[in-house]
Amino acid sequence: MSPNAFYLLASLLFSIGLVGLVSRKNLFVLYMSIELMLSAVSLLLATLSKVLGEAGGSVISLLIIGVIASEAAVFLAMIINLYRSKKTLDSDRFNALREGARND
Amino acid sequence: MTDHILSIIIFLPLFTALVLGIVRAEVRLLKIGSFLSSAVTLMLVAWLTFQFDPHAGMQFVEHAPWIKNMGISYYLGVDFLSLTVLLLITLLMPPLYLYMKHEERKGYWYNMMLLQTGVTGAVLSLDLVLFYLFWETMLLPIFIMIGKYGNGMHQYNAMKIVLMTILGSMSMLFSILYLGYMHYEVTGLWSFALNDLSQIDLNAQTSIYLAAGFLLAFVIKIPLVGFHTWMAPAYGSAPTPAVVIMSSIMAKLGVYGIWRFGFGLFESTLLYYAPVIVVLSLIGLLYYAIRAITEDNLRKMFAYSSGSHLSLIALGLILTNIYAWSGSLYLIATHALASAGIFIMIGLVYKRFKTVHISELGGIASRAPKFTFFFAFFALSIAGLPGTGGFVAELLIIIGAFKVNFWIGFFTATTMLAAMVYVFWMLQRTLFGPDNSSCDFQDLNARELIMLLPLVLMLLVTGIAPSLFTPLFEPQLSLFLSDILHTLGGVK
Amino acid sequence: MSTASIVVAVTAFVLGALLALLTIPVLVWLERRIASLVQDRLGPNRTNVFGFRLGGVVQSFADVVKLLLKEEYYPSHIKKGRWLFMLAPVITFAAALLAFMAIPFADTLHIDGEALRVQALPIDYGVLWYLAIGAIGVLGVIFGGWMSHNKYALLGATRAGSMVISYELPLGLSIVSFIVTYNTMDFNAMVQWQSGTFFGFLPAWGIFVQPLAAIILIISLFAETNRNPFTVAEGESEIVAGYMTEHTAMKFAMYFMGEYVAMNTASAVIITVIFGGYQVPWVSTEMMLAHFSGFALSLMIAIPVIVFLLIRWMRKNNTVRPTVSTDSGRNFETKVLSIALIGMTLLIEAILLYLAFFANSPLGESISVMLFQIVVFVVKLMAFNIFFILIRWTVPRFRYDQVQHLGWYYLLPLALLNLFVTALVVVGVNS
Amino acid sequence: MMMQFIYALPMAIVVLGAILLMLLSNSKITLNRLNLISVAILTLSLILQFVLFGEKESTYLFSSIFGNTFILDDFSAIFDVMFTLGAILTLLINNDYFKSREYFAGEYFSLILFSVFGMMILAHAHELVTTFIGLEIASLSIYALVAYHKTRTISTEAMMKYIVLGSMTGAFYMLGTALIYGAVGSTSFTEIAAYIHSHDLSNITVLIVGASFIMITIMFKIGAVPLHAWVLDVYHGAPYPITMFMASTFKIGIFAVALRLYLVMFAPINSFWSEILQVITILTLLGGSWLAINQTLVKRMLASSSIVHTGYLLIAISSIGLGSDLAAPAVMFYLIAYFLSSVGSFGILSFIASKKKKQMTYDDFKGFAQRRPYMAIMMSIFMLSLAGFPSTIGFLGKFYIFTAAIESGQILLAGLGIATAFISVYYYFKLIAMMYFYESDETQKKFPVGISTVLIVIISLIVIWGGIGTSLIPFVPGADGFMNFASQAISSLK
Amino acid sequence: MNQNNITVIPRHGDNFKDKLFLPAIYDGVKVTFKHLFENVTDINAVDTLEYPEEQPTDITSRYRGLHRLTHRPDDSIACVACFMCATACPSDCIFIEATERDDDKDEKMPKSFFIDTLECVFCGYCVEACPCDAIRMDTGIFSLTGNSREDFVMDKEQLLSHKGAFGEEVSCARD
Amino acid sequence: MLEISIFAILALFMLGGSITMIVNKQPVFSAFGFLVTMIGLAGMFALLNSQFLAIAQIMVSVGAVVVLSMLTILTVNAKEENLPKEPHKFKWILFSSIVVAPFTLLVYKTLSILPAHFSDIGTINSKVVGELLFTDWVLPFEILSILLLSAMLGAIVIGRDSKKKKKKSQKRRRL
Repeated sequence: MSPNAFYLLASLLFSIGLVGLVSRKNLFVLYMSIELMLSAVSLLLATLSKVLGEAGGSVISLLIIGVIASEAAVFLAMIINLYRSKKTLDSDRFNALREGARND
Repeated sequence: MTDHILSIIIFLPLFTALVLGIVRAEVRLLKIGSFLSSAVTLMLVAWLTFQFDPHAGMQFVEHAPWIKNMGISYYLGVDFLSLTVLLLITLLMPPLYLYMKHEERKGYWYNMMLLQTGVTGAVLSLDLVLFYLFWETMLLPIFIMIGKYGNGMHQYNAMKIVLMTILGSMSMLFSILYLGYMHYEVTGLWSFALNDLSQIDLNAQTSIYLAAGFLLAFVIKIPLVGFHTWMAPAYGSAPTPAVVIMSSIMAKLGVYGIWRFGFGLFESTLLYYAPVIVVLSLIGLLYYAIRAITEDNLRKMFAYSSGSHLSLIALGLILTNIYAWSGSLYLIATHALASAGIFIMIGLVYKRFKTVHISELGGIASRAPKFTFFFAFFALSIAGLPGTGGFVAELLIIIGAFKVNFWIGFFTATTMLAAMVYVFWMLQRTLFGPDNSSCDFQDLNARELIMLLPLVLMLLVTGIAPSLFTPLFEPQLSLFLSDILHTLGGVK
Repeated sequence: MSTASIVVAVTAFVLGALLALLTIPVLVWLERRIASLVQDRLGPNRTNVFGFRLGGVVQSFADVVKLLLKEEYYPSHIKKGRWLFMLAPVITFAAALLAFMAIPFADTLHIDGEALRVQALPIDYGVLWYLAIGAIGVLGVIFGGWMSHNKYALLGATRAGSMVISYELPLGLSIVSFIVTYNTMDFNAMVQWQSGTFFGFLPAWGIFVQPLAAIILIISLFAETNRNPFTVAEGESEIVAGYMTEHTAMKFAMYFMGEYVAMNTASAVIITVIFGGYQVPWVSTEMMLAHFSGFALSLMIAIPVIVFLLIRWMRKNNTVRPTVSTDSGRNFETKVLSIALIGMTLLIEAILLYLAFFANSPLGESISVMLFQIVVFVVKLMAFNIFFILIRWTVPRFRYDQVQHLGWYYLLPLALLNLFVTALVVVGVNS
Repeated sequence: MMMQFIYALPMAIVVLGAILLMLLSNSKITLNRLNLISVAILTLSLILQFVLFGEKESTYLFSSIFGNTFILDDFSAIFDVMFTLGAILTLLINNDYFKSREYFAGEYFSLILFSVFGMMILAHAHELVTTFIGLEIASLSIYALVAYHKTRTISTEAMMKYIVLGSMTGAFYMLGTALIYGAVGSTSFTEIAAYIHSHDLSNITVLIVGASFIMITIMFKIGAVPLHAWVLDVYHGAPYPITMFMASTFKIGIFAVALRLYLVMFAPINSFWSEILQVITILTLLGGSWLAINQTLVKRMLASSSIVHTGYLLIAISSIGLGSDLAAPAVMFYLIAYFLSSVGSFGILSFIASKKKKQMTYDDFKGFAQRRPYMAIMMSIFMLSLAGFPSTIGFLGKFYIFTAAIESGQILLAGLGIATAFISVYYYFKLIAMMYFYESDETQKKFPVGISTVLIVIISLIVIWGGIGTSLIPFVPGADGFMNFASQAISSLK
Repeated sequence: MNQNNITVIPRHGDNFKDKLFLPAIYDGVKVTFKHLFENVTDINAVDTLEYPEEQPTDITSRYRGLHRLTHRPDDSIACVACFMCATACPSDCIFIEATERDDDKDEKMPKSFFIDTLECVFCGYCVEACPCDAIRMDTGIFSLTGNSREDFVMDKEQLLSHKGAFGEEVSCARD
Repeated sequence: MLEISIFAILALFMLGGSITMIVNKQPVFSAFGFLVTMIGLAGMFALLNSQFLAIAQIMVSVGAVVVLSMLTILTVNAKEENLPKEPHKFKWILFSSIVVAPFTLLVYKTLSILPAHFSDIGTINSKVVGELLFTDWVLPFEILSILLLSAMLGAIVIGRDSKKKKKKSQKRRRL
């Protein structure tokens, strides 16, 4: 079977992640979209690894999985913190940063 | 000592300021220190003048590598042109310090010393980057002095002068960089020294653009009409010493820059801009004269007056004949002295009346004869009273103008009359009009006399015996001029 | 793919499925009977089919039938996503079931030079498989708890999730210690490693080689399977029934069965990793195959003895007291079972006799060894399940914060320390 | 082998120190002590770096183990020094700041050390995935530091904006890496460079697309204009010490990797991006200036001006692609200059802010010269340096960059740079004007001689000395010396 | 004073062994396993009742079984409808309607007396509260069955019909 | 054929899961979509002969990331009114899809320049991956651990409830 199908799938997944990132306001969806983008890259790398006949791509995939996990930790802690402060998951509601915000 | 005399002259005030600043000196000490530094500088310059050889070019040259990999060097030297301005600076500083005697704000004194270093350095440096450094450095004290110690909309005006001046100097920076790169491209070596850069052949187009960069900086500094919007507000709100420095020295540095760097680097290319400058100068002469006539504020009035005279100097400079050039150089010196005197006088008026508006003054003559005399003397020497240096200089320029073109000469001459008009009218209104001041007017005291007398003397000497000074610059000036006219070739 | 391999694969798969699924009722029964016996009660022992009650196992089947036939209903406040509410228990159950599939029931079978794994899922990194699939199980709990829209369910799900996260780490680390020690990620290879001896006389079981890691592994697995003393996720005294408060009938049964399958899997993992799996102590597969006749002979002696004792125990205990009038056919059951047992014994004896002394069939020998190992495995499995149950009826439940505290402050550093020391020793020994 | 261990030691000290501090963070040790410990760790590392500086040819560390993933050369060494120094200065200058805020806890130091380690990886990595992980280490630590004041809404909000966009660009980076991997079959810089050498520009489309994705990430992280939206908000929302750390140190870290990529990996084809870079540069310069003019908060002004400085650096980077020899050292020099000036200016800002509980506006600086004359002088020095006023190191930085631009023929870009430098005079001098031109009600305060102020004084002296200093004094690098460092660093890149 | 009388009992769980838990668990398992082993080897030794067939024989007189209303020695109802029991009842399961007494022994008697045994918690407070010893819980009935909820609401007649299991048939209060 | 059908099924699951993820209002359904996608991805890895990667994907992405996200969802426990109101959600998604489509095409077209057939590399099992990890990729692998450490520290710093800090000293409860 041809790797093109995998390429297409990976680029579709990456784009779906991108779409989610730019069109949604829910913090959780933003977070998952980013993870999805990275996962798509990891799929791409695994495919390339098989195409090139070299296991290095799989290893990079594995490393990316680790990166995904670490990003998840920080991201989720942040979501909890944000929710604690404003009781909302709407990223647009966090708009205090502007010229006038002077309290330290 | 002789090897590094120029460095000493430049850095002595700065050094004094640093030492005094680090020990957090008292104001008294500060006053004494700054005066002493300026006095020592004056003596050094006097000694230098006596050692000066009018027939040689650059003298007392100091050359040391500074930033090697860009070929930037610490390159100082003095010739007739810089000596003139250097003399002016050092002559003016001690009277100014005397004038400031009652000033208790420390920053004032530090700024003055820093300013002296800046202007001296700019005059003496022969490396373009070094020149740029000093050129910008002298802006800083002016910025602080106007902004901090000025009056009126001083904060705004300080910002304005800085921005306009830096606009010019940035364009100059670009030209400097490009010149340096051209040198690198031609010779494979980086250099920013004036004499290295003047030797590279630029094509006409590039040369024109680069010259524009330099000219913009100098023209703003002078300022020619069109680039003058910072002038009146800055003069109006600056404290007296700053005004004196601005009108007597910094504005002259613009002309000096055209002379030294404009003609030095681009020679005939600069004449491409001659029509523009001539037109601007002539318009300036007229415009400034008219503004001076209608102006009520004494400071602004003499600001316009000095604008008018600087236009005259610039005009003389661009006409490139020996009369005009000698006149310009002469006028640089005499006008500097005269304007220093008149601005100090205005400062004294302000100290006594707390106003500088003509409409609020009057009847001084009846109460303060010495004051009246000095005021009138300086005002008239600005207007070109025969017997003062200003008359000789203006006459030379007018002759030069007539040599080039009748109409240019005519306009120049007519504007001289305008100067007479506003000076006399001003004098009539301030000194002799009805006495509408309520406060008690003090006549000049001994300290003020001491600080004004040298200026008066110098003006008289330059006016009565110009032949004492012409040998100092005549030979090199004509050489310089013939150089330029030679490269000019057939260009008219 | 030879026929033999297909047969073995299918058999192993069926066996795996049976061991996972059929043990559920048995375990439920065991739980109840042991609980009652520990507490000096009798427990369920009356439900029967034609007089056969098998000590009460039939009760569990009756329960399953009841749960299956119960009316499905959903809490009315679950408006959207009922499918997920329903799917959640399935996730838990399926994950638990899948996790069991990587356990080897017997040693690799060598038929015609082909090595066949007696493992439902013949993969060579079963440890990772178990860890990976085991992690999915909790997702069912979390989804179910969230979808219930109920505060008790939510709390239970949160507790379950956080507990899994905090105990996955010591579990993984202790397993890594074993991986380092055994130098393999394959369950079967682990068992083979354990067939030797340690210090000359101890069986080289993980519990002797790595006592600390073994204890951490057991504790973490207790927590992973939500068994006492870690039943905080469904602590009845605090949060009703935890995440399954709103789940009824078959949905509840899925969770319930999933829990028992998970427990079964956990004991399978424990015995595989630290109790020598299907091995009998001191006796390796090779040894049994090499001295098959001796092996057969000892079995031929042992089986009748065991059967005799079993029958005697049954006769003594499968009775009712004189005060109780309803016999419900217990004597009949004893009789039938005894006959069946004796018949089976005779059959086995005959087969063993034939294999040991008359036929020279390596295939038959290895198959019989395999069957013996499966039996050993099941026995060990049941023993450990009983241990699980005993612990449940011995130890009280920890408080939630204590659970977290134990996991993070004691087990994790200990597991790390153990891993560190293990690595040092292994590197030191190997170099 | 022994030597290799010593080479690895500076980084090892940092990362072990980070772990040590993490373990100590919840103990009863006071913050002051922790600060001292972390500074001691960093200083130890710094001393080692100095000892080892200039000794090494560019070698691969433990090439038998790590392969070609980790390179040691003067380029990375100079960056290491800057990172360590930046962290030390951040810690010491803000000593007062975190003592006056109760939300600071022990983890702060550990996170700073972790991010320093990440940046060091960035400077040393010779392989795309290692670079990415180093970038993530630095970024994640800084995300956490940005939101360090958890109860303040704008702080967490800043982190949200930063992390969402940062992670997204991280994904783009990895996509680019994947494409490059697909084309080359390896992610090592050396192999990629070799691949590019051996192929035509028309045959490496995949690689170029991948590299462009990587460039997007870098452009984002340095805050080039189409991707600059986060800069102001994040700098604004972060606590002052973190803003200082980000603006001075982290930004330089990104340039470390950008330069290495550009100068080593894509060296043969780096003219390919010149036009795009020019467009981005123009946007960055103009956009940054526009933003900077319109700010009233000093922090936001400095943030937007850092965008403008990015623009200057981009001028030089596109000059590299167009074949200027001077450009690469110019970038290095400018980085040093910018590092010193921004450390100083942000340092003073956070020093002042440690006494106040609000964001500083221009108006808050009114009469500052009267209250704290020495501080005002030093702030002016830093402002002048940032504005590129001659006699400061900032001027020389701009001087080199514009010369490089002219050298590469980008005369219009140089002109634009000069024009924006002119604009920058406005907003920098505005602060000086605020400090000096207004009277203050408060009386003059005594100059507090502490570690923070002494360091600020030293930095300001270096800023001046770097602008006018000669090499007359032995062992003290003057304006020339810094440039020599820069050239040495660039020439060690291979 | 009497400080010497104060004995300090050491807190448990502070020494290493207690912190380790495993010995404690071992001890616990030992106990449970002993029970398990004994009961498995001899099922008849399990000390339990196989309830429907075997009935409890050890119900004591203090056992709180189902309620009953007592009689006076003259066979009239002892209750005087004073509402004491209903007031004392924590689960409000006693419902009394009083009426004038028809036998002149006292002023009042219950017209109806209901106890909802599904509500009742068998606490015995009503017995304690009764001033006339009119309600008792000594019937020894521990298991109550019925086909509907109504079956569990005991009325006056049912309550009166119950017999005490331990003698003392009549109210001991008066007469 | 078998491979293709497995691929088709998995791809459908993944795409469906990811679309579910970005479309749903409730984060819990998004998380479920994400879960499906992740498991599908693991399947894809297995299909690409990277068994070890597949297992690692399930262990980390599902076992850690999804569980952690779900746990966060549980902790946050956002009510309907606390979720963002996105009245034009679908319009936005449609719009951005149109914007992103050329990007997708770019990536895909670029990728299809690469060789369009698999090489027979064999199974990338744990042995292969392990050997590579400890030879060529040891540095990234090592610093990945530091990344995880710093991320953990960062998460603790951000996520910890600052109000409880004062009680820290007295909180050391014994187990």
